[in-house]
Amino acid sequence: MYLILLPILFPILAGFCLLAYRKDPGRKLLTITTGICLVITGALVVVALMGTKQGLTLFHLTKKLPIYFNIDKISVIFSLLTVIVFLCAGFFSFVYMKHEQKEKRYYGYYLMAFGVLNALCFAGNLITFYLFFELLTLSSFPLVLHTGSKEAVMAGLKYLFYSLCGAYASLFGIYFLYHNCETLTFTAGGVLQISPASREGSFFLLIAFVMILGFGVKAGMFPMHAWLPTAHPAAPAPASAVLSAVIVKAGVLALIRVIYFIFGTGFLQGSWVQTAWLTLTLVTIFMGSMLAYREPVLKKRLAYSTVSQLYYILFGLAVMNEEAFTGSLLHVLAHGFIKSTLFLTAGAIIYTTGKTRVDELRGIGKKMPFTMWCYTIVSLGLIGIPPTGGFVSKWYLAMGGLTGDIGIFRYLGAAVLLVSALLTAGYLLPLTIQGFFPGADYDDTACRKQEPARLMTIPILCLTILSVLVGLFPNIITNYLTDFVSTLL
Amino acid sequence: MSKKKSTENYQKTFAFHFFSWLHGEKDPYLGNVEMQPQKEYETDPEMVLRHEKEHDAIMDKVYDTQHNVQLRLFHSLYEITSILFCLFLMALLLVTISYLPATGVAEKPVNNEVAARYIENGLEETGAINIVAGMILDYRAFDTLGESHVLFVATITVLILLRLDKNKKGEINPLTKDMNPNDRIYEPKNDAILRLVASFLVPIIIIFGIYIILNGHLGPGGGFSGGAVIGAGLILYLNAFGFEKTERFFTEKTYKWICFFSLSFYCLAKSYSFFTGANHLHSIIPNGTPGAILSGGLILPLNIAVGLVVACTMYAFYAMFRKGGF
Amino acid sequence: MTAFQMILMGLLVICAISVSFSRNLLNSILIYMSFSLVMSLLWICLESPDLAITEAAVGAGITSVLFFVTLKKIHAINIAEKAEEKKSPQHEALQNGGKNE
Amino acid sequence: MGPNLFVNYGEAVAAILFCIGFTNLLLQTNLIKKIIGLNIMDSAIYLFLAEKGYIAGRAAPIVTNGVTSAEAYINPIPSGLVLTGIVVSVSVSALMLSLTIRLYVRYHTLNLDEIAAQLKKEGK
Amino acid sequence: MDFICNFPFFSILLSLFSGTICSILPGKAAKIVNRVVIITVGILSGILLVYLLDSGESFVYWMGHFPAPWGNEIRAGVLEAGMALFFCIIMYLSMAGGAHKLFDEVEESKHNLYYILINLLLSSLLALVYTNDMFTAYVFVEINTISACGLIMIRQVGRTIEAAVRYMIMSLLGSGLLLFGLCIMYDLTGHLLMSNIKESVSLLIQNGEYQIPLIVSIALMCVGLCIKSALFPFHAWLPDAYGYSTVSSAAILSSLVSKGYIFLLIKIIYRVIGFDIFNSTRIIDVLFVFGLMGMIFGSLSAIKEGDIRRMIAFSSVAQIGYIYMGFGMGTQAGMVASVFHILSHAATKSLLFIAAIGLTEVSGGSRKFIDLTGAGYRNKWAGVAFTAGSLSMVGVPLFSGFISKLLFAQAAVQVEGKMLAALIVLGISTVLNAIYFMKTVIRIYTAAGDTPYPCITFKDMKVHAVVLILFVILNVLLGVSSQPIVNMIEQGLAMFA
Repeated sequence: MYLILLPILFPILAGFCLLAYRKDPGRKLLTITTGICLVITGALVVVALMGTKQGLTLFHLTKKLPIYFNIDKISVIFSLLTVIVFLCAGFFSFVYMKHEQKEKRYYGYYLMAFGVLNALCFAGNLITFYLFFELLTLSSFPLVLHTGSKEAVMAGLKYLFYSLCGAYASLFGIYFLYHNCETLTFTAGGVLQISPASREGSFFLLIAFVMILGFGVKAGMFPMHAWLPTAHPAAPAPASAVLSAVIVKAGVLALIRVIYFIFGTGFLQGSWVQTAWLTLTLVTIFMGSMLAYREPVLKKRLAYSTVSQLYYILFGLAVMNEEAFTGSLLHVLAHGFIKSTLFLTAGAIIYTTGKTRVDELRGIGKKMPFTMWCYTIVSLGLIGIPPTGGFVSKWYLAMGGLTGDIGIFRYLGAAVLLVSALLTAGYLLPLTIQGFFPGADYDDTACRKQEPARLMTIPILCLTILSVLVGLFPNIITNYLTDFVSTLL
Repeated sequence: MSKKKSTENYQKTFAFHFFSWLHGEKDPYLGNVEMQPQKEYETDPEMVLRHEKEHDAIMDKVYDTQHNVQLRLFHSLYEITSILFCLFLMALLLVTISYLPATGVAEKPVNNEVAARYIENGLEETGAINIVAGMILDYRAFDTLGESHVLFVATITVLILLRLDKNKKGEINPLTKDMNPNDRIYEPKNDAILRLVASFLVPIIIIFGIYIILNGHLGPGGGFSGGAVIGAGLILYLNAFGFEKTERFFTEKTYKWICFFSLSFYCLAKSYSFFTGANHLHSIIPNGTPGAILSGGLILPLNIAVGLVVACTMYAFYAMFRKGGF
Repeated sequence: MTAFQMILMGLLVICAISVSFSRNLLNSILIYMSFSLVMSLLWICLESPDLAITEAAVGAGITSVLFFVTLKKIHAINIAEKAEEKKSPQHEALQNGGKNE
Repeated sequence: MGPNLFVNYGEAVAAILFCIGFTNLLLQTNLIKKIIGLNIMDSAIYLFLAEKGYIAGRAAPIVTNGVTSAEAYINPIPSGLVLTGIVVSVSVSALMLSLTIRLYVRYHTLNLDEIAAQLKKEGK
Repeated sequence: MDFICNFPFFSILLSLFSGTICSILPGKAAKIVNRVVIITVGILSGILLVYLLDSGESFVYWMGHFPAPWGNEIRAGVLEAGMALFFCIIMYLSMAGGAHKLFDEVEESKHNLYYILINLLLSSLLALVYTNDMFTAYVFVEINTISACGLIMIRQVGRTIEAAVRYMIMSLLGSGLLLFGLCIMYDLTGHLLMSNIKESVSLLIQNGEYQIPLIVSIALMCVGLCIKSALFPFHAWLPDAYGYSTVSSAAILSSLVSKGYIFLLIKIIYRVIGFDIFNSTRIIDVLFVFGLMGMIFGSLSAIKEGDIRRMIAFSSVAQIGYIYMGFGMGTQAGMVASVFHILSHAATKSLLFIAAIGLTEVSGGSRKFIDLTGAGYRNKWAGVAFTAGSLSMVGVPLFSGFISKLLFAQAAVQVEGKMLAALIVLGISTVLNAIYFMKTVIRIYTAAGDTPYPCITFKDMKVHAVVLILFVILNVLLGVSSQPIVNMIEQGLAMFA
């Protein structure tokens, strides 16, 4: 029963020990220890997922607020994603971090963030979730300001304040829910027993909206997305990979938990909150793509892309029907794998060439063909060309949108998805094209192969393969989810 | 056959000392009476200049209301609000008072069974003729215990602020070195008139103080007022005869021990009384015959203790203020 | 008795007000001393001899002495004279407590 | 306005004195005057209390001739309270005066505003 | 009557008497006496608490041979005993934590005087907690004020003396108003004992007599205590007093002295006026508004502040605002939240002060933020403790601050008219807290490059580090197992009635 605590406590303690350890252990020992810790944690997560049958109440904060862990299918999907991305990015960083200072600190917080994310996936009620949501912000923000340059510190602060403000907005909602709900345990179908038509109900719609906005900050929702494009370029590449593949997904997870497990779709369906939320998501998708299209710095471009892609997921959540929800979860996986690959390739490019702007990277495909091939494959996936992961998820999303009971958004959603897919192609493919076809004036002879170290390429390869696999065999996941999703709605 | 002593020898004899003392020419302890004119308080002229300059600069800044609009606004706002607040408070209090029960009449809430019992049974229960003394030292003794500790803690803070201590090397702490240790050097010393008056008055004052203390349970007065009177007597004595005299019988050590013993006695005696009272035990202290000097249970000893503390404290305050020590 | 009490109370108020407006610190302390004396007379009128004795010994005695010593310590007696000489409005304002700065 | 304002003239004077003291404490910039204001304020409260205990035509609460009837004496409680209060106010004035001396020795002024300005200049 | 019932009396007398004893002892011996007294009183209060929880009833204790309303009385219930225990814990930890910096600028011959002040402060706090008599409360309020003033100015630099003067002036205004309120109350009811006043007051309310004086008297007492506990518009003395006194003094002042007054106010509300009567007046609305303003303005001033100790001091203003907001809600839940916040704030604020001294120590004694850069690396224990304290202040779960905010919010939700205002201000103030505390935490963990200041290891500061750890544990304990404490507070408040 206490098995569920292992993957949470082990990495946190390991990270803490690493931070508290006074002496410098030497690079080799450090990486080996961290690697072992990462692998053990991964194994522990799997063990916990297999071995846990029931929830665990650790202790009570107050009478109605236990710290409670439980595992359901959503937890499984998110924790698997977390494990894979964290392992791959971790191994990638063993090489990448060579040219950064203070590695010990980085790995320490990395492990802690890992543990906190596991806890977030396993959290069984809103207050536990909130606790680890705050801790996630605190443990991940040292990763952002790791380099310690002025931009990095400012970016870190920006991240911190956006996240904290968001969290407090949602805490505001939790106060009310705490008072009006019997329990805050995540229950499929929601725990709020109020009709949206009543006077209290209309107030709770407002609360729901505030909470969506609050948690949406972490997921980069449009008016509050500004921290993403500053935080990502400032952070080291593997950190941005986990940031955009997993940590922002914590915001998505939060919204899933709040909407589907606390308020219940019945409460929000057809209300003004849904409309507003849909509008916001569509605006964000479009804005994100446009901003990414105009952005010259590669990592920043990828960050804007994250903003836009996340809103595919949130669009699926906002539609509130089975197809769209399945599509969202698929897209969580697909985008997780793809975006981490993209950031890792960007990291590899920066690591070998030191260049950050897209227009400086002409002919990069000649120098680093393997990396660029992986980049191209996952780019295609993100654009949504079959048979990659992105295609299936977007298909589900579009289907969900078209069949959903959401009025005008039915068509608007599909249209925005299409336009945004085009824009995605527009901002991702130029690098491929310029990279492989630098043009006639490019001096082929001057370049030599500069593939990065094995420890960098293998994680990239793994993630690429996984992203393709998601596209090839989506049925495994959809079948796994079918029953569960129907209980939610 | 008597041999006439030489003038030098004569000046050494007892008779010479006696007669010269009798004629007021000489003080047996301190030598000739001297009147020093009171000097201006002298300071380092440079320092004065510097202080004045600084002061002027600050004044310019603080009161430069022409240029400092914010400051002016703040000041006027502060003044207006305070005046308004005080006027409001006054109006409020006056209105309140107009609704209060009338003064001077017997029928009002204050004159209830509590006051009646103090008067009717006070004599029997406390043994004190002065009902107020009985009340503050027996019925409501806990308040009074607190009160004497207020005085004690105030003395402690004054000691902290004003006592000039030397460290092991005999240097005065740099924090307090600005203080002028003894300002008596600029004053008339051995003022004959003052001394004469003091030597008459001081015993009377002190005896009066002792009377007030000892009579506290029989008539008006008590430890505090009597102690204050004795303190005033001591201060007069100090002023007349200077620290050299008082230091012979009253040093900081004396003060410390007197305070310690009196307060300890007070504390322990009252603790005994509280403890027996609360646990419904019989107290062994007799109340005595009302009206006799040895009556009133603990009131008389407590009055003496308080009187000692207060007298010493008042003197200590003065000594601290004057020269930062005893 | 009432008339006498009323006079005493009037005196109290006058003393209190004149303390606030007196220009010289020595004067204000003297006025405060008389305030205490009037107060102790008033205690007798109010049938509280204990208070009268205490107030006389403390308010008019010890407290005033402490005030005088303080004044001496801070050379305020001299300063007051100096301020008279200077007569600059700023310093005057300072001396009477910055009432009209 | 209630009916008793003029009957309670003693209390009214106490209230006025209290407010005068209060105003002095707030508005005087000179510390010595602030302290005097404080003492006036305290005395006002004691006056108020003593008025509460006073009953016209009765004697001070000292048993004379063995008469222990409640009708013979004024209320002793306020006197006791005031006695305690006076001690407190003496202690406080002594403390305030010694603080004044120290401040003057350090800053050569009794004006709190000036001291604040000097502190700002010291920048500590 | 059980022997244990003597314990409150023993605690008060022991600490009073030890103050007298310290006056003849040298500094070192006084220190030992002081520690022993605090521990003994703590143990006595702990035993008393267990006894009271067990018996479930409060008791009164005669101070003398006469029952109320003739004699003095003290009264002990669960809340009183709990508070006494808590005060002892905090005081002991604060004294131990600041011990190495205590006498930086104090002459050696005056060391014992400091312990006298501490002992008397403890006794006055205990008396304020246990008292059942209004005038006793006033006398001990004065002892509390004067000894607190002594604690402020013991360092004797210009700043502290000026701060002490300001503190005294404000405090004396407060005392004056309190005493005036008390006198009016005495005039209306003819009693000084809390229980008797309460009876008379409810009678007066029933008969509809003396309404205006009653309200004015309550208001005067409230304003007096608000001034003394530095509620927002009256907080001008606070930053200097807390910011420049020695660290133990600052910790004790912020966590205990102001809390003693607030506890007295709670006692007055429950035991003198009656909770329902108090809530039916408009005074709670005023308290509520000032509490809210304090929360915002305190935080804003803290953000502007460039000195770490003053920043923490300003944060106290905000936190006191929280407590008064809880009073202002006028519900049982709000009161519980306030009492819990007293505990949580006391634990956190003293932790912050003591951690801050550890940080400034390794920054050449400077308290400016700019010099504190990287101090968290140079003094790891203080850095971690400061971070923990900040997280508690910001309201991260698992720390005490979160629970008190949760309780406030929960209380606010139940009050119709004040809900939105309370919650919004709570939110804003939390964000502001986050801004300045996180700013500090980031500052102390920003790598400073090469600084001339040396690192400090555990060996150099054993006691300090242990105290910091204990404080953090106390904080987490309050945050994690809050339920029994909240139950205790509820039980204690129920005993008040």
